[in-house]
Amino acid sequence: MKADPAAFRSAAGVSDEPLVEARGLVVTYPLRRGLVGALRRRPRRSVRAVDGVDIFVGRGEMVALVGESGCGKTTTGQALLRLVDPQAGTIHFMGEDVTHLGGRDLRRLRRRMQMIYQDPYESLDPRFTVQATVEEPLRIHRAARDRRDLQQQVTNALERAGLVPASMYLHRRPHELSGGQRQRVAIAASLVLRPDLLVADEPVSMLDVSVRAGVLALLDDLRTGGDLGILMITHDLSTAAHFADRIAVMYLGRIVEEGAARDVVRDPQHPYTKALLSAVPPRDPRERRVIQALKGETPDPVNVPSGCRFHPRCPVARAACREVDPELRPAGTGLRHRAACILV
Amino acid sequence: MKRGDYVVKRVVFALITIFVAITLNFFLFRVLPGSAVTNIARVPHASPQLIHSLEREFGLDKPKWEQYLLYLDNLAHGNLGISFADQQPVSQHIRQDLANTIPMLSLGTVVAILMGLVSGVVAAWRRGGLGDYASSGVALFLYSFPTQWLGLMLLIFFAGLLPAGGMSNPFAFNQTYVQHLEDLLRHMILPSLTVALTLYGGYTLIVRSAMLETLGEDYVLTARAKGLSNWAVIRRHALRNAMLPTVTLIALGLGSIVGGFILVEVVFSWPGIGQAAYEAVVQRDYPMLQAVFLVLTISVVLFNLLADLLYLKLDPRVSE
Amino acid sequence: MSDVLPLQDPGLATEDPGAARASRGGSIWKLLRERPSALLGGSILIIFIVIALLSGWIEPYSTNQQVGPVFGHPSARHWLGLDDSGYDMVSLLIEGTKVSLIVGFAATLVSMVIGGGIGMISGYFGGGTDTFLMRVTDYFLVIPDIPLMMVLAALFGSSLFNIILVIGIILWTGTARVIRSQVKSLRERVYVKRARSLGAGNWRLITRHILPQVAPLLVANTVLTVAVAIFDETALSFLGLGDPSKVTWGSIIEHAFERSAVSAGAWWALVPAGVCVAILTIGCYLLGQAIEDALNPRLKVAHLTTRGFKVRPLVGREKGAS
Amino acid sequence: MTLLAIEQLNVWFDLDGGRQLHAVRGVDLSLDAGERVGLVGESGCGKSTTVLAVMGLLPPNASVSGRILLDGKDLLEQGERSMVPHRWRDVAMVFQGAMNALNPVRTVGDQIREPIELHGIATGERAQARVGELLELVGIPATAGARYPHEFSGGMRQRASIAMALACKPKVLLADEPTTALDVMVQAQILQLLMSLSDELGLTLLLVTHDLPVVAQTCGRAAVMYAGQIVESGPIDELFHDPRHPYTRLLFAATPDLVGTDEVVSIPGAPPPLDRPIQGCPFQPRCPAAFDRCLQEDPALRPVSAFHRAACHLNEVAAGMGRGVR
Amino acid sequence: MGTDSTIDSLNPMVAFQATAIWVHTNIYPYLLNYNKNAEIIPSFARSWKASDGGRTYTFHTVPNAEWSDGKPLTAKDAAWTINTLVKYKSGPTSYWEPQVLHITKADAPNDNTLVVHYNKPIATALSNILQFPILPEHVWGKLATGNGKELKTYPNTPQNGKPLVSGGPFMLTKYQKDQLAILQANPHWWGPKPHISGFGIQIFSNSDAMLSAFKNGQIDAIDDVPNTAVDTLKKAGFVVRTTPGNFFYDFIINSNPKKPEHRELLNVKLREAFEYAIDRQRIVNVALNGFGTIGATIVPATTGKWHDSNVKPLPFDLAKANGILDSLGFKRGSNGIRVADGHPMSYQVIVPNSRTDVLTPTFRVIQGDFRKIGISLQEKVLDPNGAFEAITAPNDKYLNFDLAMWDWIPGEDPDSILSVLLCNQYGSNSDTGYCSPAYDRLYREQAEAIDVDRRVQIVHEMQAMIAHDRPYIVLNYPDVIQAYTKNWTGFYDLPGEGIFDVYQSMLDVHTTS
Repeated sequence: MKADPAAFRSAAGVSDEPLVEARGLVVTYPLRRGLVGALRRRPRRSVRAVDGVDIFVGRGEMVALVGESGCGKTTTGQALLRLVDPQAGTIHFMGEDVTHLGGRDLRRLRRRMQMIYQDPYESLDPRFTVQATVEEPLRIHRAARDRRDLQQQVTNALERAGLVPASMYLHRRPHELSGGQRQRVAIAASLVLRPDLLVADEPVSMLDVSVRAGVLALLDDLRTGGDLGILMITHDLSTAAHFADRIAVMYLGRIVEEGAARDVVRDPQHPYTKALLSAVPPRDPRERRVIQALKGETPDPVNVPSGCRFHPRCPVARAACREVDPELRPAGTGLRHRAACILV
Repeated sequence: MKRGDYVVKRVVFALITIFVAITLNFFLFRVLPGSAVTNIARVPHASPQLIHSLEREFGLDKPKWEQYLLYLDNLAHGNLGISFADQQPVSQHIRQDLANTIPMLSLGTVVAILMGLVSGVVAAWRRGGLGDYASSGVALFLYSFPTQWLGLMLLIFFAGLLPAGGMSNPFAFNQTYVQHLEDLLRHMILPSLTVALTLYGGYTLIVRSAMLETLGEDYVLTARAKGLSNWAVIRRHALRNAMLPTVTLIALGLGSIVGGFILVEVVFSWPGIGQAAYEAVVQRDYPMLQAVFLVLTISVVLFNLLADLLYLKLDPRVSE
Repeated sequence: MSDVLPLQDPGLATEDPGAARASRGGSIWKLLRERPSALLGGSILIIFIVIALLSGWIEPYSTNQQVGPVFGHPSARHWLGLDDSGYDMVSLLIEGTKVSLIVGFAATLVSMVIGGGIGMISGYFGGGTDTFLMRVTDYFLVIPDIPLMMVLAALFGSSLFNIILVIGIILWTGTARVIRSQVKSLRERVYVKRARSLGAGNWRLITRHILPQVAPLLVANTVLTVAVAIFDETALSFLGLGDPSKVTWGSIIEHAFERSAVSAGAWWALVPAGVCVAILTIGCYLLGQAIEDALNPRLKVAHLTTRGFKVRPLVGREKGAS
Repeated sequence: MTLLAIEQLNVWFDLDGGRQLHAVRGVDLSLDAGERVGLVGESGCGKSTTVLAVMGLLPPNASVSGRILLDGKDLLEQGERSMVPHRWRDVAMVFQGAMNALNPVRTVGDQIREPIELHGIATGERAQARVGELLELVGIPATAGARYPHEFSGGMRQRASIAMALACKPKVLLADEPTTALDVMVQAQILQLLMSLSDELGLTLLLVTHDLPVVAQTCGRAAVMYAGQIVESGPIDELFHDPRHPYTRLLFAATPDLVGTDEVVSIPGAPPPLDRPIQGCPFQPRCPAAFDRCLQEDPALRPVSAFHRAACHLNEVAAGMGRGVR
Repeated sequence: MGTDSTIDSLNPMVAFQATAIWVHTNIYPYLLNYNKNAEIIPSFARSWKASDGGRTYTFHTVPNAEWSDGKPLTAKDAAWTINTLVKYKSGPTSYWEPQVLHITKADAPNDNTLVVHYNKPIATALSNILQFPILPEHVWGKLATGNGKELKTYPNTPQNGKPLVSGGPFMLTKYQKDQLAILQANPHWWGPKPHISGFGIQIFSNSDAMLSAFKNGQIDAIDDVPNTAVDTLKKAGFVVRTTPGNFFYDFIINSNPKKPEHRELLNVKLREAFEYAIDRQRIVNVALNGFGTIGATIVPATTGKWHDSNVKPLPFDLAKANGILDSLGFKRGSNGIRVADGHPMSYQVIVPNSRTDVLTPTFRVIQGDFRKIGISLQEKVLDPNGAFEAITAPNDKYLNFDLAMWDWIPGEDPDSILSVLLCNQYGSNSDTGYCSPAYDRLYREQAEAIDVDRRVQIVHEMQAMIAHDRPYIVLNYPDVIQAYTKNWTGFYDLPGEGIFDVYQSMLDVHTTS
């Protein structure tokens, strides 16, 4: 397992300045009031999909953002890329405040941060050849000097993404590729502009088990090879544990625990993290884990509980948890391992 | 609450549409060529004084906005104006015409929907088989014939067997109520059949494709797995779901039904609202045409509303 | 990942689960070739188009000259007899094919431009624009078309051009709705989002990603609309609002009706035009529906059929045959 | 005691253009009463088709051969006809993607009640009471039966599906990817529910999944499918600790473990297309240990220990040379 | 009976359609009527005489007559009717204004005497009085108050199951708009009893449906049989009667001397060429299926003495037409279309859509022949009001239109048809833009000519003038075609009208047995 050195590097603060850093990020979606509501002047309600998230990704680092569906992890990723506009908080990209960037500046920013989507069947235009897909970013940003330069860049990107030789793939269309190959094409199209940040939203969850590792290993290689920072959004803790340097666990719009992957997985501090980890079935049939079942269903992000938002489902909740909304603070033994629970 | 919201929303929307219809209706007929008074121009010796007095009578000398307010006010009192053709209140004609059209049209439509449902379901269920080819083939043919042409064909085929025109036998005196009803029904058969046949084709095709879509859903497989017979699967699971798009499409198609029955009424001399529209166009009876137009639009809006409410009943997810 | 249940074409499922979806955008013609109904529909349409194109050469008689008695019977010289002015029916039908097709296609073009444009704008930009445009569309949708056409035709006068315009104005709503919902869903497709996140502008997204995807649907819609437009023209003509100087299938029916062809026993003046409309409509329907079916593979699956699967006799394990 | 036995099951699908796809190729699998067996494989390997064949739910373009013995009676003898009486009464099924498996316009209670009344288990009040019991059995309040599927969360829908499957007290429950698309926490709950149900009710469970750890934690025995065939079957413990087919070994190796430290691998290449004949071992093109014989000859599924069978030539070589596949 | 026209209204102040007027003929008393030879005969007025140089007319009416409700029907009703029509002639009764023109008042010194006063002698006094029905004062009296608006809005239909108060041989017992009207014998009728107890009129919007109903015995007689169906009906054994119609189709050439464009059309020689190029006989054959006669003057032969038989249609002769056009210097352009004053001779022909059944085939014939003389025509179909508007545009100045086609029903007396060409008819009845002081003068002379022979002479002179100037090229007089079953007889008919003749009731109709 090679996650350790990287985790150490990151945890030890090797990269001084984060590549991207968000503070106090809040993203809300307005909820439709309905006509009757509007007529009765009911207050306009909103879903706080992301509710005060601090997160950063360093150069050459892979951070995994994990959590159950609906916890706000995808929205966080999109907000970092400025694909959705945050209501509050700041986003710094390479030291520059990009929170309110617009127009041309935003376009410039787009070149440097790219997103990889969950479903490679959906994320490629079915009518486009691999060539067209990969060269599209170059055309949008007029990033090629001439035809030859363009071809060179496309070939390089494809080969970096593991599609060797590139010429074998250039003229194929998505339906002529396997799932893994498609995801590699999507990655190549993201790499062609040589971005600094990649946000990979569940990059392998739609792929067959046998090819997942290949794609993940590709991402792993990309960031160790250069200055690329990767934020990987996933619900699969095992994958996160294996490939990420750091893990941030989200619950209901908040990060409740964060730290080096190894620390979070081996020494979870937050009761939610503990429950989540306990639910992951071990691969070895002889191994048995006691599942810490949580009460109730995931609560509605429209009605966030008071105090600690996890308290209604928390197996160790106390009276104070209703009142206090805990902040992330150092916990456990690992460096920069933090959790948001009054019990730590 | 959310369902209540849905209902309120649909009703308000319907009301807005009706209001827009009323307004557009007013202005549409004001931009039509010629002022109202030219209608009587070919009546021998219309004098300029007469034209002026007519202008005054219809308020055509006032500014447009005032005419509009007057129009709204009249509408609110159920006054749709006076027919140019016979100087009688339009609302009275409309009421009579509607009373004539509705039974004929309803009979045709209900028959079409029932037949369409059955053959659409059969076609979907027997997809690719003889039943499918037979029923969608017939439906497609009927759907493809121009309404007026189909009506004329029926007229040829049923000449002698059934009355060719009108609503009742005018020369049957001292009929009992039952005889009268029977007479009415006999007269209704051909026009209703034309309506039914043209609609039937379309409905079959709609139901078939809605049904095919539904039969592709996983819950149909579940139902089969539960041991339900094919018929039970259709009746208990597929049909209601297939009704959802069907209801929408039927509602959306109402506007064209209206067109269809105008042609039918003209062919079969059915003294209903469609023929009134036709006559009004021919005679340039603008108040009448305007009212017919309004009534037809409003009824389509109302039926759409009805379809929306029916949808609420059929689909529990509708408020989402 | 889980199996995709192989049904009509499990080959796609095993080789690659994405293939079925991806081929949506693939060659329509290839899919059409596989559908006999599309072939039939397309052939009908093409035959009519060829007749229309050749009309000047293949009309046996002039369509503005009396060549025999009023409602002359079908004969060797006049296969379908003569009309109410003693014109040759075959020639009229051929001429009618041309003009009816012109009306059908031109009106459809008008409705495509309006409906396609509104649907595109509405679906792509969404929000207030969408709400407004859809309200307008809804309003047009509830207006009964034939009465509106009657009023508009009375307003504009009944030249062929105006008739085309009027029919186009009536028919665009359906297209607008279909295109809007398609564009709306395309806009949410991941690859469009991806292109957007790359920094692609609206123009690029529409022209490169959305329009090519909508195009086949637009084609299907066009084909279906042509039939409706021709249908509407016959209705207008029947109500005496057609262009009198042009021969269309509608005007042929109308003339027969006006001069009481039925009572005169001159079925040939009435029947063939209706049959032409019906055949063309069927052709358009079959072709349009086939394209739509090809675009919407959901219809491929049916979990309920009258036939069951087949049972073969037990065979030895084929595996390890060598 | 064998309750359900699948013997020599073959399924073909007729494709357009006269092609035929051989989706399931001679599957043998038996389940003892009360046993939990996992059927594992990647997409397109034929596992769902196998399950649908057992339920008799294959589409009309399918043809089947083989036997499906329930308590020794061949369900497939007369095709769908001989299966229908046993559906849901003896063999019930939980479908993947519970959202679509439930009819959106009927209440959940209604849909559970349907088979109860249909199969004459109970009617009227008693059927209603039974619905309540079933719902509570799977951890849903009885009153929730009056609600519609869309008002349920994903986990609740899957529970309702299970309740529906139990409606007629079946002997065998087939669960096709019951936890796919569910969050890990909910997945754990559903799996626990299935285990406890099979323990308490003595239910025989066939769990179809692509997720090895799920089988590892749920089933005593498992069969691994590849290209329409079972390539290895046996106690799950032996499959993990002593896999006798390279595919099994690689599949485990490709699955990351939360705390494990071994490298996660990927298997190069793709499964062979099933619409044309396969020469030799179907896994051979991707197999790191393939040798001449694998190109020529399709290995048969042979016992490698008391309850463990595998279809790999290496095992014969190994038997001769005294070492395992590993 | 079946008709495919409509009853627009039963109110005599509104009713315009022939069927409606025919109903009135059956249910209302008229002072006078026409006989078979278009001569004026007594009706409710038994006798009459003119005095005071034509300024006063005295009528003696039928004594002891009753309305259908038993109330007395007297000369007072007639006087009230005339006075009311006069009183409201610029308003609600404007419809009858021409008929009461120059009447100052009417008196009824006793129940059987009616005296009508004129402010000047007019030739058409009797034929005018013949037109309108006598209305029951006890019903209508209360409407003629204030501005008289109610006269027009009164529905005049049977109410509450009671028959409409009628004074003719029949009374209207049932009426449904666009469907039917039922008339039954009026028990209080003062004249000879009708042979039938009643009859009904069924209204069809589709002549095929009407014919089908007729063939199947649902109706016994139909008016306005489509000319294409005559053969089939005859073969089926029905009585089909064709009578020359008092009715003509005309080809209109804008004759407004102020017309700004296409002024070549004002040239009488060109008009002559046009007439040579119109194949009248073929139009009759095609458009009327042979049921009609070719014609040239606006006063049809059916009007008897008023018709000027010296006015003859020009023969169809394309060579002559071409010759005239050549001599006028209209050279053919490259496309074969002649050029006049630098513009191609290509004209729009306005056609009302109410008459396309005949006029479109007519147009097709003319269009084909005109192409041969280098004139291009396009048909422009408009609804009648639109067509009239297009003709009069702009603002009743007749400046825009070139050509049109329409029809006229001239009536038994030539006065009204002659009047449509007067200068003062701009915007009112003129559809030609014709305006000639000489013609207007002749018209005034004939209107005041009490001497019939003198009047005939003037009327002939006017016809010749129009035939020369050609605001109208009269095409043909179509036959009126009616059919009834062999069970019935007694439908005798006036020339020019049909069975449902507005001057003849169903009084004499009876079964053949």
